[in-house]
Amino acid sequence: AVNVLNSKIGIREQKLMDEATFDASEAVNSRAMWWIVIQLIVLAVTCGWQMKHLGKFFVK
Amino acid sequence: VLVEEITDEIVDELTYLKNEELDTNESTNRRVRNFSILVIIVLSSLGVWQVNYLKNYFK
Amino acid sequence: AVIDNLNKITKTLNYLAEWNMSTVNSTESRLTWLSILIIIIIAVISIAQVLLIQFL
Amino acid sequence: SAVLSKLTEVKDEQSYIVIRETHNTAESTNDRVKWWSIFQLGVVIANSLFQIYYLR
Repeated sequence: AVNVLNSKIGIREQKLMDEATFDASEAVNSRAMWWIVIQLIVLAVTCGWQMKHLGKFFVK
Repeated sequence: VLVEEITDEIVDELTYLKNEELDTNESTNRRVRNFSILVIIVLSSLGVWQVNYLKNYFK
Repeated sequence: AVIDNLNKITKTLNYLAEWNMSTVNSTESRLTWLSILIIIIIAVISIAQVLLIQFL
Repeated sequence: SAVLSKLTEVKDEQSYIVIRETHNTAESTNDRVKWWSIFQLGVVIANSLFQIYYLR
């Protein structure tokens, strides 16, 4: 009545521990880089726009 | 000749696994916030400084 | 011999409440929203700068 | 037949959990956030200095 132990170990909770979703980490990992790259692109674009616009403005 | 030793080993392994205490995540979380705030502050102050500097320069 | 270690294992497994996940999710949403915020700020600042200089 | 020893599978699974716990990902994210943010700050500062230089 080892049987009790058997049912206890049937812990085998481990299968639930489906860690796979915790994908989240990898998503954050790649996004951490991409968001900053996007920010820098936006920065470069606005910088270019500013210069061009001001140049035109001064000429006008 | 009742597994007991194996379960002992599992317990040891789990204790090792627990030492999870993977601080790293929280530090990342804080860093994202702090750096973003820093970037915003730097952006704003640089923006103000640029305009001021240009004004003085033109004058 | 009758191992009943198993209780310890069960407790530790239950403790290993990983549900870390919410920190990571929060990091992700922070990353997204703060980045969008920064992009908006970049745009606003640059437009404001141009307008200010034109005004000068 | 009851004598459990087969299930005590748990140990194997445990060792796989240790291997997966690669989840290096967290540290890499942490480092990325740090270095990319520093890089971003550098670019932001360089950008505004360049603007001034360009206009002058």
